[in-house]
Amino acid sequence: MNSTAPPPAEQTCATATSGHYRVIERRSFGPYALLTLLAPDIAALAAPGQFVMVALPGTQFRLRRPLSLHSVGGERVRLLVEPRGEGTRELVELGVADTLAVAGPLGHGFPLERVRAALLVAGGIGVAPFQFVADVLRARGVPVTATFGFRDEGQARLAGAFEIDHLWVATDDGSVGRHGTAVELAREVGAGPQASVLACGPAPLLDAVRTWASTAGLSGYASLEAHMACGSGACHGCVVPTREGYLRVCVDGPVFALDLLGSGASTDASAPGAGLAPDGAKPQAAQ
Amino acid sequence: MNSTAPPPAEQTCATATSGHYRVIERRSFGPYALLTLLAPDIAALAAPGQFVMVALPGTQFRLRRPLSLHSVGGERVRLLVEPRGEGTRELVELGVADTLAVAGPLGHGFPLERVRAALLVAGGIGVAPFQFVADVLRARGVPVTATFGFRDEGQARLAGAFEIDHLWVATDDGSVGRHGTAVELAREVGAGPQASVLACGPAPLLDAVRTWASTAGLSGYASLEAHMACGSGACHGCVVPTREGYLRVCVDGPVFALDLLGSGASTDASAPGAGLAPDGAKPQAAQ
Amino acid sequence: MTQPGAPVPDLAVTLAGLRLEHPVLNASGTFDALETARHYGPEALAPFPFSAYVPKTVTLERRDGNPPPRLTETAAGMINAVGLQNPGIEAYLDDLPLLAFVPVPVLVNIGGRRPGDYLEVLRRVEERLAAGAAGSPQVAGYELNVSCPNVGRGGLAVGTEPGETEKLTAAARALTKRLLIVKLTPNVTDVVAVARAAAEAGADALSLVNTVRALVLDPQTLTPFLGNRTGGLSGPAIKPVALRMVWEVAGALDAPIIGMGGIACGRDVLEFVACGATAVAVGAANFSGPDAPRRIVAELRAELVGRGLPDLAAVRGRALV
Amino acid sequence: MTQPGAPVPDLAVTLAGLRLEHPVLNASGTFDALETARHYGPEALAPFPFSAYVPKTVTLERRDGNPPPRLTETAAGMINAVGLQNPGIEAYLDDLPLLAFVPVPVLVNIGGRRPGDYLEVLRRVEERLAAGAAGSPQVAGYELNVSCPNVGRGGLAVGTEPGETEKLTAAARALTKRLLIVKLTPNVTDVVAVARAAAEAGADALSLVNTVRALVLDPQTLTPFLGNRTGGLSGPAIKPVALRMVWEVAGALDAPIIGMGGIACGRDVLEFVACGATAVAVGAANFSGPDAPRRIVAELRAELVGRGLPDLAAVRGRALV
Ligand SMILES: Cc1cc2nc3c(=O)[nH]c(=O)nc-3n(C[C@H](O)[C@H](O)[C@H](O)COP(=O)(O)OP(=O)(O)OC[C@H]3O[C@@H](n4cnc5c(N)ncnc54)[C@H](O)[C@@H]3O)c2cc1C
Ligand SMILES: Cc1cc2nc3c(=O)[nH]c(=O)nc-3n(C[C@H](O)[C@H](O)[C@H](O)COP(=O)(O)OP(=O)(O)OC[C@H]3O[C@@H](n4cnc5c(N)ncnc54)[C@H](O)[C@@H]3O)c2cc1C
Ligand SMILES: Cc1cc2nc3c(=O)[nH]c(=O)nc-3n(C[C@H](O)[C@H](O)[C@H](O)COP(=O)(O)O)c2cc1C
Ligand SMILES: Cc1cc2nc3c(=O)[nH]c(=O)nc-3n(C[C@H](O)[C@H](O)[C@H](O)COP(=O)(O)O)c2cc1C
Ligand code: FES
Ligand code: FES
Repeated sequence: MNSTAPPPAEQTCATATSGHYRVIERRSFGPYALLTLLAPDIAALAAPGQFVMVALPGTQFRLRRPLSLHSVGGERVRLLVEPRGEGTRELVELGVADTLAVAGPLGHGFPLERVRAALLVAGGIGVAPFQFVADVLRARGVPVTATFGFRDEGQARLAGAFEIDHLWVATDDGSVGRHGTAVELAREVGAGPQASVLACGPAPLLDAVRTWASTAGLSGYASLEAHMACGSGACHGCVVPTREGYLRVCVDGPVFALDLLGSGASTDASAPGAGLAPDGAKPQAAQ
Repeated sequence: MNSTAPPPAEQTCATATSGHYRVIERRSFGPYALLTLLAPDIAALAAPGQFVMVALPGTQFRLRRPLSLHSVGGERVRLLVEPRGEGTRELVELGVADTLAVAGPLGHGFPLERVRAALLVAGGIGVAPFQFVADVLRARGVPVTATFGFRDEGQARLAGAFEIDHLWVATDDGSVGRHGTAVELAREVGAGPQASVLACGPAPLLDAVRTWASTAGLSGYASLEAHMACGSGACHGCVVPTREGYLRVCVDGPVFALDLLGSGASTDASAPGAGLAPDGAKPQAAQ
Repeated sequence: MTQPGAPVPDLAVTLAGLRLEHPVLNASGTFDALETARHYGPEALAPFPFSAYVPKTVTLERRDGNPPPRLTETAAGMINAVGLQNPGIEAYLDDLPLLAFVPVPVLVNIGGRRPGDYLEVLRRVEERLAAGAAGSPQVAGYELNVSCPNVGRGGLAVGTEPGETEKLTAAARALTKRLLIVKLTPNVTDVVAVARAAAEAGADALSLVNTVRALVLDPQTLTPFLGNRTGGLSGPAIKPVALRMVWEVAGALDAPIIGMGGIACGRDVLEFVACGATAVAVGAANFSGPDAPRRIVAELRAELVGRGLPDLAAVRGRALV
Repeated sequence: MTQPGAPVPDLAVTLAGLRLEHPVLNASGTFDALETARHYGPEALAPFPFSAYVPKTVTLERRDGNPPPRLTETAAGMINAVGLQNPGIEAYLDDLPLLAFVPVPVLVNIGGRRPGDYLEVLRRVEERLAAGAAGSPQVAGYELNVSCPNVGRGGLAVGTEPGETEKLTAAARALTKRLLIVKLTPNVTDVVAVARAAAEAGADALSLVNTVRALVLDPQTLTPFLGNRTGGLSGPAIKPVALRMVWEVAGALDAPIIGMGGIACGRDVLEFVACGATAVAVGAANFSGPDAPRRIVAELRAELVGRGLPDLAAVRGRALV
């Protein structure tokens, strides 16, 4: 057996890496934490909208947690974490000098090459990937408008983790910014007929974005969530129903074209749990 | 249903309590930790040789760890912990201000009322309960001699956690104190024909103590170990074979008269794992 | 969590005619009312933390139990092979008056090495109760632990065979008018078949599950750690398996179910109820300390409040889709 | 841990005539060589971390798999109901040359909705290999995943019935001279009976265990979380159950065993070998990251060094007492 036979040519270049990285800075925004990791190899490979798989500290068996790259600068990557369940609660409590086992960057991010103007529409922790997106677009001189929606004042603290020139905020209870949702805000603010809509957030938000974009004739992309095991295409555990059948969020996504998520996409619609996006984002709704 | 009917008279007085207690001091002796908890109610009920059940921090399911009371003073109880497996490794890493869920004191300790002179023979972490024993005997003016055996210099650091007037140390490799075992040392040092031998440690040590005491015509007691679940007599999980059949270490012990642990005690000697003390202490040997 | 003015949810359930103040029983072998009172004092039992009390399994003859070691921890669980250590039914009955202080119904859990032994035990309990033993607790019924190795069938537990389960249940049914509960083993290909056999033979309710057969090695010697070699796995590790079995049985039969296996918090109770259980039992979680059952009941109440639910009926069977 | 001058232990094993550099295979469905190379680069596979490669189950027809959600975490484990999503045997064979770079034997894992499907898949693989497909990997044999619901028997898996297992194994045996492995399900009353049926019908080796049937609820809605409702439990939670089954089968039969279920470290490998396994497979632990298999093999080597053991034969079957 020749254990050094090379894999096929298409696979000779790693797109991700895995290792232990140190937390070198930690900022709080209410209950949310922005962790900066010194991770030069991940930073070098990363693109906006990609994510990493983060192993939780400790020796018990737990699946790694998928987290978006909030932003990347030099040798640093930032993660913005919402304490939802036990795992993310442990992550927000990490401090400077703690280390994390992380694999990434993974997945297909937002295809920004042909974006001429961008409208970022996000809700809750769905805002996480958009600093990176905005940074890359700004560097290219592309105009960016962001509309972020939050539940209330507490959740709106998340906006503090962002530096985006045209950032608008709405809250469900009106306590901060406009009274309403990110999509209502986006509809109001607008971004011209050329704008690409880039969205991330809970299922109802993506649903509303999809409806609005299609009636407004806008094209765009949405980043989805799914429970993951491998994070790299092996287990087929993270699929969502699309017009092209079940696709894996971890490698075929997490970013999908909005029109891929339309109705009639499910290949097995009669089965329980089947359905269309935003049902495809059901795992998130389930949290 | 009258849910306040009192239990029988014999049970109207609690011998143990359970609650959350704060670590108010922590000392290291090599890898070992001496934790002082502020636990007035446990301290008030405690007797030497008793133990507590300590819940490990975190939310995963784990059995509580039985730990001897190293000593008790005022409202404080001290625990001397050896990092053996994962659980005790977490315990030695606790710091001041951490809190622990603890139940105790539990079990029957050393019956010291009629002790006129004491020879404490212990090996390894088996030394843990003997500060409390020595303190109580000293207060009563009973002469105490202690012979502690350790593997090597590293383990002999445990001796630093003790203040006992006549404390002799031996190590298996001769690096500290006498070259040899605690029992060899005890045989040499002696304590007069009236002395009670009080022992705690790994199976071979207890075995040697039992043999020596019976040939020397000394009576005494040994504290045994067993894996425990309830710690209070309910589950019958912690039994050891004795001349009186299987007895529960948690409530019938952990301290047993040496002559209860003699041969011919097992009720089911043909079965695998059955046998006599020090086989009764097999769980310890298994670690 | 309680909203000002929000009604306190009603936790009461009725298990095959037996009214219980809340759904949480203790699992046999994991809680001892006398020992708890002895160590932690009467406050620990007033109010009594469980809504019914299931003592550990009693057999016809005295049993010394398995050689030690008898238990250890596993990932998110524990394994035990206590081997039904108990003093035998006569001594058990002699001591029964000690339980007179227990203010909740008692369910006598019975084991045996052959079907006839179960029946003999049951007969003797009935006899003693008929004789009107003074100061006895309220014995409301029986739980037949059919997971015990059956010497007559090469060690195969009664509960692994629908036919044997049916015969034993029918015979027990003929001996008592009290609540008859059959406690099923999860170590079977088809739990519904065994459950159906028990229900059709007259069981009033089914308990599930008992422990899952398992093996743990001594990490040093690499030989079986337990004196009995194999043992029974319990605790949160098995919760998804227990939940599946409760869900399957509740989906197939009408018999009331006492669900158990890894219950460690109020949410777990709610999940078993959603899978069709009428009541539940807490086993391994008792080993996290004497406060566990009260905490679990309090959490259950908080779950109902948090969800705006008036009672458990609002949840029961919700997962049976 | 290596003593200066201490000999490096030999991890090689021979599984029913197939020599493997070490005992650690991947469990089907939990590792994909192509995807790993694609993401983590060729270094991640040079040297190849597993001693044989088991791709995920292939079926006769293309399968879309179960509706999502397909997996989540449980206490010390995980549950999945992927539903054997795969492109069907024809596309699978067309892609087989892509695996030519895999430097270890490949074991084709086969599933099916009826026994005939397994056989047809096996026949097509043999056919394609006989045609000498250029650049194919070294297909050393087959692993029959007999845990799939069998439509012909009301969804009962072949592997729950000794008779069905025997028939399928014998028929498969007649079709190939390559290694024939039958992968058993733990969801049975008597795993030895099924194992014996497979061994007597000509299986060269047995894999055990597949996942344990289980149910997880959505904590908010209290309805089944997985799209398929029930799923399979794996990971450390089930290790004591898997170990028990390997131990039982190894104690009763001579067939070589590939042990799996919750293996997460080198010590775990040693424990399965002590229970009689010749090789092992790592499943859920792959999800702790791409380094998991190498870490496990390194830990296994360190365990042997630390115990002064020259090879795995020194441990194999030690727990069979
Ligand atoms: C591509 C992607 C990017 C994400 N980016 C971010 C981010 O930048 N910041 C952030 O705070 N969160 C992000 N999430 C969500 C985050 O992964 C979950 O909140 C987290 O996994 C929950 O873990 P827990 O232990 O707190 O919750 P638990 O509910 O205890 O987790 C139990 C199991 O379910 C999984 N799970 C639970 N909720 C989700 C979810 N919404 N999505 C995926 N898996 C879930 C967990 O990973 C774990 O396996 C992202 C998810 C995906 C798929
Ligand atoms: C009455 C009594 C008093 C003790 N006093 C002390 C003390 O004062 N200081 C101290 O350091 N240790 C003491 N021990 C031993 C201590 O309980 C074990 O070292 C500890 O439980 C090991 O836990 P772990 O997580 O480190 O090891 P692991 O091996 O990971 O534990 C796995 C499981 O086995 C049990 N276990 C493992 N070894 C033992 C053992 N030797 N005895 C009992 N259970 C065990 C654990 O409690 C746990 O349930 C005492 C034991 C008993 C029975
Ligand atoms: C230490 C221990 C002893 C047990 N003894 C008995 C018993 O005597 N009779 C019985 O029917 N079940 C017995 N069981 C099984 C439990 O009652 C229960 O069915 C099982 O443990 C699953 O619940 P759990 O996961 O909450 O522990 C015992 C379980 C444990 C852990
Ligand atoms: C996500 C996932 C997918 C699986 N897919 C398959 C499969 O396609 N075929 C198969 O035979 N077993 C499959 N299994 C079962 C594993 O191969 C293995 O038998 C089981 O998970 C126990 O091992 P573990 O505890 O190490 O995961 C799968 C398991 C998981 C977790
Ligand atoms: S998480 Fe495994 S394929 Fe996506
Ligand atoms: S630990 Fe339960 S009886 Fe001793």
